[in-house]
Amino acid sequence: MSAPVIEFKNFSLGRDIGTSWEPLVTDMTLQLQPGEILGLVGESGSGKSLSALSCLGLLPAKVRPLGGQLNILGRDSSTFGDEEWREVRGAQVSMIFQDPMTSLDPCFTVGSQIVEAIRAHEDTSAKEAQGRALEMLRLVGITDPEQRFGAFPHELSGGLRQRAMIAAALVMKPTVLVADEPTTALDVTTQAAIIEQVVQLQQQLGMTVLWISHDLGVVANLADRVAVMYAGELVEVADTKRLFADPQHPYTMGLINSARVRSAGEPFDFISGSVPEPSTWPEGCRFAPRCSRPTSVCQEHPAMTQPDSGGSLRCFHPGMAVVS
Amino acid sequence: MVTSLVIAPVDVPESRRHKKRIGGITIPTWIGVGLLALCALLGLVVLLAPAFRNLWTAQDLRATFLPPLSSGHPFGTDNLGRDLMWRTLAGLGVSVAVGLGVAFLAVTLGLMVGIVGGYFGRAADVTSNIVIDVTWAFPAILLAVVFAGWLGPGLLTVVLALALTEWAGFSRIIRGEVLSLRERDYVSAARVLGRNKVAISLRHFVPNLLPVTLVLAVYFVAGAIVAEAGLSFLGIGAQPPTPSLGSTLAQGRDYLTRTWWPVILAGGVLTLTVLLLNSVSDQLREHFDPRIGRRR
Amino acid sequence: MSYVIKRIGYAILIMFLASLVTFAALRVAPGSAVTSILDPARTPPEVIERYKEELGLNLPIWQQYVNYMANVLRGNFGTSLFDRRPVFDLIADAALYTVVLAFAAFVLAFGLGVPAGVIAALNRGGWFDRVIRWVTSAFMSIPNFVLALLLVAILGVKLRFLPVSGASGPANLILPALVLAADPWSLTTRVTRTAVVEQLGADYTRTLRARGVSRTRINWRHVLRNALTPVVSLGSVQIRTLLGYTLIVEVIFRWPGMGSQLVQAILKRDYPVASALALLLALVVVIASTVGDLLLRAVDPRIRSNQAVIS
Amino acid sequence: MSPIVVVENLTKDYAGPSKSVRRAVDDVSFHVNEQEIFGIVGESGSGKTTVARVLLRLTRPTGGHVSVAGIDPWSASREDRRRYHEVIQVVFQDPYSSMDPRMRIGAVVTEGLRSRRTHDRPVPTVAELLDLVGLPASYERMYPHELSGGQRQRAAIARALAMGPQVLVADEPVSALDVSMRGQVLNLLTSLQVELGLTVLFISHDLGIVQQMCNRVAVMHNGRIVETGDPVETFENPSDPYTQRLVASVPRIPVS
Repeated sequence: MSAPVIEFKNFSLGRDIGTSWEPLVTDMTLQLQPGEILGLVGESGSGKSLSALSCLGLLPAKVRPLGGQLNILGRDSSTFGDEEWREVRGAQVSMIFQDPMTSLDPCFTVGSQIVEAIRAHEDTSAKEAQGRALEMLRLVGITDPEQRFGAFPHELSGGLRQRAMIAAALVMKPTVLVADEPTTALDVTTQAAIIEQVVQLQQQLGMTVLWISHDLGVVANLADRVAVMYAGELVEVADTKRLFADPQHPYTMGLINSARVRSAGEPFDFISGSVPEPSTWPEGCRFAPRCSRPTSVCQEHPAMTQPDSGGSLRCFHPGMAVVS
Repeated sequence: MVTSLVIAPVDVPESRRHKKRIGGITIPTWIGVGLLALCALLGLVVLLAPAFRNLWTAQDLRATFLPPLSSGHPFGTDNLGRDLMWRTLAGLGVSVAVGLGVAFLAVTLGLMVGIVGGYFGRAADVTSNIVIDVTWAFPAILLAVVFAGWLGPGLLTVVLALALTEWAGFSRIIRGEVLSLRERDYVSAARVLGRNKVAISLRHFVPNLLPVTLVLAVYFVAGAIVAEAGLSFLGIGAQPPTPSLGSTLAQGRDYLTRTWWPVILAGGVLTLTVLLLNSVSDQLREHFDPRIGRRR
Repeated sequence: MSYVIKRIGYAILIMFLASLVTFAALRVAPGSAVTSILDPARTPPEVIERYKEELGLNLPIWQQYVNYMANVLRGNFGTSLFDRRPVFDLIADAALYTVVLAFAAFVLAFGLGVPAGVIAALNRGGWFDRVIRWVTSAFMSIPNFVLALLLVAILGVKLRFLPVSGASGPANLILPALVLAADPWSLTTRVTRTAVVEQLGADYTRTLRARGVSRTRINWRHVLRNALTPVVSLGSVQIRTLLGYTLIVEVIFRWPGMGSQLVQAILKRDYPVASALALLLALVVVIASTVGDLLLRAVDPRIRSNQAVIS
Repeated sequence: MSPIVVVENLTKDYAGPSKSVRRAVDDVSFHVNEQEIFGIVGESGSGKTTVARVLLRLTRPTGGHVSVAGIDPWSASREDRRRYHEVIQVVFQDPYSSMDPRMRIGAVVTEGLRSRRTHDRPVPTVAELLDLVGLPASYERMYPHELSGGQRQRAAIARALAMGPQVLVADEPVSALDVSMRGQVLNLLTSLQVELGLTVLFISHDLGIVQQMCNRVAVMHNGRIVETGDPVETFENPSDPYTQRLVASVPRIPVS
């Protein structure tokens, strides 16, 4: 296996709440291998978006890395200054976001925003940059790019806007693309088209993709490997096929069952209770209060282990079927 | 028209956004308590000023233009030898009373027109918009002067004139709020539950508009106090012998070459009062929602 | 384009209604023009009648309005009831003075307020920001006529540093313009600051940073451009505020503008002058609102475009 | 089984930019039988929510007729209009905006009781209503923001059922909830439907949920119904090209 492009090592994040730090992501160990599509799955408040933002040094105010290490293309990101981060962003690691309406500057045409992404890294002439921007618009499947180049974001449909955002993110041919729920705000037919486009571009450009989603179905069809997060920590990482065929963590099982379609008339599966806020995370296993079969050992906090079946897992009772 | 009343925005420090709460009641900050105490003091001045009438009307022509800190006259005396401290306090009482009257009328009218315009159909909306824009076409003080010309000078004129101009900007804000509130699902739910427009306005709109209303009402009190003083200064507002900060200032101006303290003292009291009310408005806004009043 | 026409049409409607208001407020008011010139107790009724006829005051009220508007549209505002000069001439002089004063204050308020707000926002929490916060609250709390009197007392009476009365030279403009600009400047500064701070936290700044665009470029190109919308819409509001303030500031500094003239006219019940002035001020406000709205469309592509979404 | 909801040639136009007209609903006809769970699926802009809003008397139709339990809400007498609120009720998508943040849960669930017209049924108490949807009676004193999304949707169901309706419109009732919690609300809806003999109009973009819980389904696209039928049959052998594309686009979890 070649060196990972992005590597989290016991990484943790927290928010400054005045007197202390409230943990938001803890003990995260994850490697993004070159050329793969890794799906990062979790519900609201799981810390998946914050983990993604750390890959570009774009954490919100008051949120800081608290410990561990995050290596980007082999370099320790804690040593990066503003200028080094700037050079990484867009050129080596790029990112697309959930809402293409608010993520594009409403006062500038989409074309000028792509040109700006080029000229942030290269001293090219305006004309050449424009040519490359047009080429990129064509590459992301926008027909009639000359006309769309001069359009303002609000003049485009959701799908076109997201394509334009992808064009701006990929115009510098980055090594890694971080995609934070880029299809959640879109319709399913548009979502399917965008996913297809990203997969095609990933192969064409030889990119590595970190795809964040709350939708297991999307990840199942797209990712090579899947990492599942719950309440600020990874609970299971495995190859996509293995994860869906034989989930080991009760949360993964519950999530898959909740999302799976059953025969008509059957009751729906669910996980009892609700996702806890960071301030109310239990001391021991964070999933224990919602787990169907917790035991006394679950009062302890489980560590990440590497079972024989491959991948990694954070559970004292792997593979125990959840009967609901 | 897009333009509307704009009041200065406040920026809430990040640390204060996480309010301490016990059982759903937000604990006021020390600043808040202090401001409330000062407001109570102001209310006391309004209520007690008429009772001490002989203190602020007593003339003493042997003791005119006494400087501040003279014995028995901490603020000094004016051209008729009246005690300036008592006159200033009495004038402040009149100003605050005018301010409260204006705020009450403007808020009531503004709420009604804003809700009717925003929720009672297109015809009502177009009509109320036109009325608002015509009112808006006249700068507040200008219309006040016009009203004064019509009704004759006096405090009632000031109250009516200011209330009838100030409601327009407020009403436009309320209309904007209602336009956004009416799209909430809980309003649709209430309609499906069979509530009528009046019931929805009273049950859902008014309570949710209360924070904006309160913040702007305090702001109106401050604005009306200044406007009253300004109009009295021009001779359009309070008529002698009614005490007023504006007429004290006008008098002070006439004798400016001789004494400066009436202007400084009356002006200072006026400024501090407005500062107090502006701070209260800012605190209220912080308490409810830092975004109130930022909209255009 | 159709929006521009619609907007101007609306402005004309508002002006028409405003003219009705001024006409009604000043003509139908108790205490007619005649009684304010002639004492009804001592003048014989036929003299009053003749006077009324001469002024057209015995016609039906709508006829009076039609005559009035017909004259106004021809630039004829009648003659002053007191010095018998054509209102137009009286106003023309005063208008020039007021325009100069209000324009100077407007330039000061925006020319100094926008940069101050931007700098404060970009250095949020820094010393400049804190100083601005205090200075603006002070200027928003001190009523402008109090500020005017203070400056007159200090500079004019004690130091004799600047002229405080009349309009005999350019130096006479300095104090009234500064006083007039103080409050609008504070508001402009605060609104600009808030707009910039809000845009600094907008989602698109994060996207731009994710593409490697530098913070400086994001701030000066994107953030400022987006923060323009509230500042532009503030502009027309400020013109209205400034015109209101000129009334009192002109009186204190004895600046011979429309403000002092209007106060005089109203106190003397000089209806032709008063209604012409009120109408003129309303016209300026309506024009400012209209221009403000049109400018807003030019500045903000979201407001501008009403074409269909391309899908 | 007789039809309780009837929609005939329903059309709704909205004014678009510069005098254009956008047809949100275009000649839609369908009926829903008593005690049926009828699904309407479609993407954003397909017109599915507009159909529901016309039935709920929230959006006035441009053309066509609707009727629920024999009442056409848009041409009913005053008395029938008043009774209409006890015929049809709704649960909205967003549990955050569907409750007035300044009202306690007790006031929320009983808001409609004052407009109830039929007096032969007993008026339910707050405790009964909360119990019906599986919430503890102590929640009466809570504010909406103190509840989780799933609990708020339960309270929204209680508010609707307080009126004793025959028909319940559920407009994307779970799409704002976390995946692991959706099942709780859906199971509650299903069991209440059986228990109370409700007719449910279930609007969703999630084909999986519709397939599992609805008796019949209509697929909407660009304001038209393109296909109606048994959900399993419709989604496994779609006959309309749009339905085919829609079904193919849905990301599915591989069956283990």
